[in-house]
Amino acid sequence: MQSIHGKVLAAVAAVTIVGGVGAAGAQTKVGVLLPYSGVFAALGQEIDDGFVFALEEAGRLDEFTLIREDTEVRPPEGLAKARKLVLQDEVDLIMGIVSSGVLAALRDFVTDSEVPLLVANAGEDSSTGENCSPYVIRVSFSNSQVNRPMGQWLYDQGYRRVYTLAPDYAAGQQMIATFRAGFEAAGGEIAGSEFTPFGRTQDYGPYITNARAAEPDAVFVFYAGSEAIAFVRQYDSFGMKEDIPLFGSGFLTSPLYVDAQGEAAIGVVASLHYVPTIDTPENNAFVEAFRARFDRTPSEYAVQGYDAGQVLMRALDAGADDRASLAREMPRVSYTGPRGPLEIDPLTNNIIQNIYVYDTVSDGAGGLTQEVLDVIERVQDEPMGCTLGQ
Amino acid sequence: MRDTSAPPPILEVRGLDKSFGGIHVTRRVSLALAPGERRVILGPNGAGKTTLFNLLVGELRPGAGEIVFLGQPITRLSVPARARLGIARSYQKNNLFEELTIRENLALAAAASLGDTRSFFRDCFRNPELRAIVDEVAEQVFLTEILDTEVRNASYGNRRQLEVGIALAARPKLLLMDEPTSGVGPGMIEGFNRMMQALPRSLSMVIIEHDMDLAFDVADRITVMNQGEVVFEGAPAETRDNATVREIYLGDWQGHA
Amino acid sequence: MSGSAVFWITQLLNALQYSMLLFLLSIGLTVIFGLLHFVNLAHGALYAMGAYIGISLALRTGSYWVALVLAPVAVTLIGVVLYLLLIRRLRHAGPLSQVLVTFGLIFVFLDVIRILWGDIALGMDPPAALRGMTSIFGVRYPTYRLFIIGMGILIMVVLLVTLARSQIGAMIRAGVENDQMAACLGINVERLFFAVFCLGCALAGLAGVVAVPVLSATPGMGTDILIPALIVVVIGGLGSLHGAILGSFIVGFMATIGAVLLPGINSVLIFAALAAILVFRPQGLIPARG
Amino acid sequence: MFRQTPIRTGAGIALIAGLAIHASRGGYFDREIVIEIAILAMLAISLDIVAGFGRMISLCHGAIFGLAAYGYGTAIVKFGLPPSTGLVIGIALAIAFGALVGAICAGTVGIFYIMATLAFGQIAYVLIFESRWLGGDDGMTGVRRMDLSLIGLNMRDSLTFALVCLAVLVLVYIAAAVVLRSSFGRTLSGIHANEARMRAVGINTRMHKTAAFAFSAALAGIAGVLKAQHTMFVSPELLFWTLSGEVLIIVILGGIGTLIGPAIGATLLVLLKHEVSHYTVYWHVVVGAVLILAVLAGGRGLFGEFEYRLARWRARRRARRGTGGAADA
Repeated sequence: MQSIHGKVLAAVAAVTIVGGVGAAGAQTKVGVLLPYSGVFAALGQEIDDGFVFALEEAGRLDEFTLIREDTEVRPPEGLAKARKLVLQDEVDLIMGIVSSGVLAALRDFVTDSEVPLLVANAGEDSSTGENCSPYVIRVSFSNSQVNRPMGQWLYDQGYRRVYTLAPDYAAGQQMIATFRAGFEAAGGEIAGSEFTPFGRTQDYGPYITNARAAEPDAVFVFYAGSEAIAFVRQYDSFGMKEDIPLFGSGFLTSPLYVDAQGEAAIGVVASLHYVPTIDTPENNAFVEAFRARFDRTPSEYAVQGYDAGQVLMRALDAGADDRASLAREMPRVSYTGPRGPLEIDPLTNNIIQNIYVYDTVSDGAGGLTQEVLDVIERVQDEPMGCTLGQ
Repeated sequence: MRDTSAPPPILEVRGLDKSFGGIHVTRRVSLALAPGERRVILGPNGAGKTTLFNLLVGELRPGAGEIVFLGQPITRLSVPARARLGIARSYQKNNLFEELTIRENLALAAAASLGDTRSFFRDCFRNPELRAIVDEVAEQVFLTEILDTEVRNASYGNRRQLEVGIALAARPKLLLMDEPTSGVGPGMIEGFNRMMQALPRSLSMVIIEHDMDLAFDVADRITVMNQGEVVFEGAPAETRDNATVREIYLGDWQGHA
Repeated sequence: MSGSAVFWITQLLNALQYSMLLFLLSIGLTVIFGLLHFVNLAHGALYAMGAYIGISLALRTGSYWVALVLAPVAVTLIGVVLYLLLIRRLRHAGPLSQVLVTFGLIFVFLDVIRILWGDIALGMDPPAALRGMTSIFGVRYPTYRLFIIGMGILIMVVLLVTLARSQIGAMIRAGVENDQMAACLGINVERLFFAVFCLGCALAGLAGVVAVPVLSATPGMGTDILIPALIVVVIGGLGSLHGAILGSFIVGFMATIGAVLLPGINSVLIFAALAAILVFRPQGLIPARG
Repeated sequence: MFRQTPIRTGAGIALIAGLAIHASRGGYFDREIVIEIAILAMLAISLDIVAGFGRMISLCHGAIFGLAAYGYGTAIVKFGLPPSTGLVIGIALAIAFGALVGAICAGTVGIFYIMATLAFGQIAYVLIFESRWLGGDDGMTGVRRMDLSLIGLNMRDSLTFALVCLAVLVLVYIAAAVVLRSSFGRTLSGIHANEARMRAVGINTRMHKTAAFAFSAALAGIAGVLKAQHTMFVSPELLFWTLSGEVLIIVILGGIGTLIGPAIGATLLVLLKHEVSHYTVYWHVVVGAVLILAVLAGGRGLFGEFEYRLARWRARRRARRGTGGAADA
């Protein structure tokens, strides 16, 4: 019921905000482009909540006009909505984008029309790599970034042979490729690697059995959403966790849905740019305030939305007042937020941030929580062909 | 041996066998039809008459035997290929284009016979040749008055006429009629008789018919089938007197007559 | 036992387990088609409802077993409502209308689930008795998956025996063969159809609640499973119980063994098999009629 | 049997005029909507040719549409060919796929036809989805629009593009109407009404159905090529079966077998979706309910129902006049 409540609130907020257009002098028009229906709807809502929360908390909600559009999970739909936001609503910037496909679809359009795009989730590498753009600024993560340290880290923990699994689509391939490069560079060996048909695999039993047959020291996977829930549960049910520890990119056991994985998630180690249990004054304050407002623990998606709001407000404070100046000022923002120190890499417009290695543990009250094992500071993605810095 | 001076048969069937799951529906059926001949096939229900038609037009494939039409073996040809050679049939149960008008029903068959079915631009319904066929056939089957009636609104009797009309509009050389009067009232049978008598003598016909008067009126020769076999063949006059025919069948038709 | 033997036995159990899940789902689909000539695309949605209702019941009562029994009942009730409101009217409406209406139902159920249970996927623990692993043929295998296999086999045997031996089985066979004839034999065809429809719904709901601890529940799960289930019934022979069994095994084993041996073309393989069947043997491998 | 009645002509003109006015007087998004409607209407008309006039209920028209879009995009992005060549390649690909699927499925009927086309469509979808060369699920960017500046059209301008799409829609409709009124189309309608009887009068119905499917695929291909130009981006969702299902819904909502009905259905569904999604993210339930009601109401669809009632009213009036002895004008 909570999510409905949240949606109603958000909808009411949207109406009142739109109703307020023209009242204040210097309104900033933000096109919020997120999936509100389809398989990523929950992520979209989480980012939306985080973003609105940042503006609310600063008491500046009335400075902004938010125009929400639903991308579903369909890149053409996302592109059509982006065009509408730019050409009809004439927004100052677009914030959002959950799926990599939508980001890839939008990249040329926002660049050509010189509208800043503040990416609050989609991790598609090339948008801050070979296809980077001065108008695409990412405050979430890139697929490679969250995995980059894990290869070395696993090797350092003593693992030498690792088996990898991921869904057979772009994000899965990128995640695994980065991990593999790091692990092999450190001296490790990939014991085997498989990609499962995306969206058509419900039973991972055959793949888990294959992984066991390869006799690795550890298994490293990337799965997200419902696939992650099914995978973690099935991995555990095969008794694999005791024999071969499971590692993954942090979306595997995201706080957003880790409860659906239950005890199966305990002991799974993953790397991510945010977990709610980071013990810093900034994060503790944020988590407390977010809980007070929404009655739930913020996930990394909420933080991405929150930081998007922070970056936007700080860019405005630095004097940005139109598309061009926003595109110029937003990458210059740096501050310390819930996930620690945060800055935008001038070489790629991708975020530079800490990556947290954490495992999922019981909170002693029947629930689950995250225990940070290690922090890899200031992880900066490679330019991967981006020429912004030149 | 056939008289060499007689013209070769338009249709020759040799040893046609068909069985479903071990039950023989036709057994070594052979017959020959002279050009222009009108043949009536008689036989009780289940004698294999309709199956024979289905074999002739290609809706069924025989287990053994051969069909020769106009000197050409057609046993392996498909339904449409045989139709294009000039075999048309009407059905015992109405098999019409229900949602179309009677004119359209006839026109579709006429278009097929003219081969005017492939153009992406020209409309065959405006083809004067086609219109002439439709008008002619409509007259032959007494449907001229109601050409623009939709089939679903037409009376049962009219539909039976159209059933034959579609076959005629396909301009066949051989017309197979499967109980054209099936289900029509006694009052209309005379009309069917007139209709068949008025068809051109050049058209060869095989007719399955249960109405004895009509059968004897129309037929040049009669074939009697029973349990999948041809048990008798001869002129109508001989048929009534044949002992075998009487034994298996006559009681039944006396009732009719 | 050698590692490779353990591997193959495990994979065969995986295939068997997936086959059984497909069987539970496709059996209702195929029998409803065979008897009612009705193409029920919403069958997948009923499966999803079974899963979600099962989760809620298990949470509410704290017992998986209560959910296992009551969720199929609840889904059957939904099925009854659908039958009375829609399906009865559409029985003779032709496949297009049936496909469209049940396609519409997929849309409706999708949003109903989103409204009632939210967008985030949900999971459920197996009951305590079925957690962990059990040794079978010298292989350690998840107990819950063995439970699915066992339940599938049990239901399969019960259905086969009922169909072959009992009077109601004879009526169903007669109905599939020729419903008019069955009516002539004094069978109350309508009541028989209704009973079979309810059974199909119950099995779909059962499949849903049984699947959740393994697969987790998402709003789109009904649509995701629909295509494999349709492939099962078409390959086996639409309307044929034996066909559904064979089809389940073929699709279940192809998906599993394909994942082992031909991971690259695995997902095309099943569609190609479907296309081949439709073109060369549209009545399916074990046709429903004669 | 297809008839281009004055009512249909009138409805078509009104629809096109309405959309054109909406595009030229509305804002950017209105134009986007008009473009979306026009492209979906083409796809729906193409589906109506086979479903409404040939009893071939295809669930792979989305795949045909998507393949054409990919053909166009690949020619430009991967091979550096000019958009005009891409256009030809895209449509040719659609025709080739349509002819192949049409030929293979021509022997099946009813639910089996639906399933077989679904299977082939999904094969195309999976192959494209899994092709890394074509960008997999991320799709392919950098698809340019055609350069029609020679005839004074700036295709990057949304109004121009919308009007071009409407013009193409008119051409697609005319092509469909001409073919349905031709000898070929008459014969197709005969097959629709009674395939067995058409065989019995000498029509090779398999070949005929295959040709009809290929023609329909050509029109779907035109829509696909326009779609690629509209979004300037192609992705595998274009081929997914739910798009085929959506187009089928459009055909039914508008009126199957009326040709203009599907265009009206496209307008209806797109507007409905956009209107509903203003108020709720749960638009699926609304579309689903509308679809169910439409089928329960007789399945004639909006325009089909209108024609049906009009015909009944006219028949009754004629009957009244007939008894009254008054002369009809």
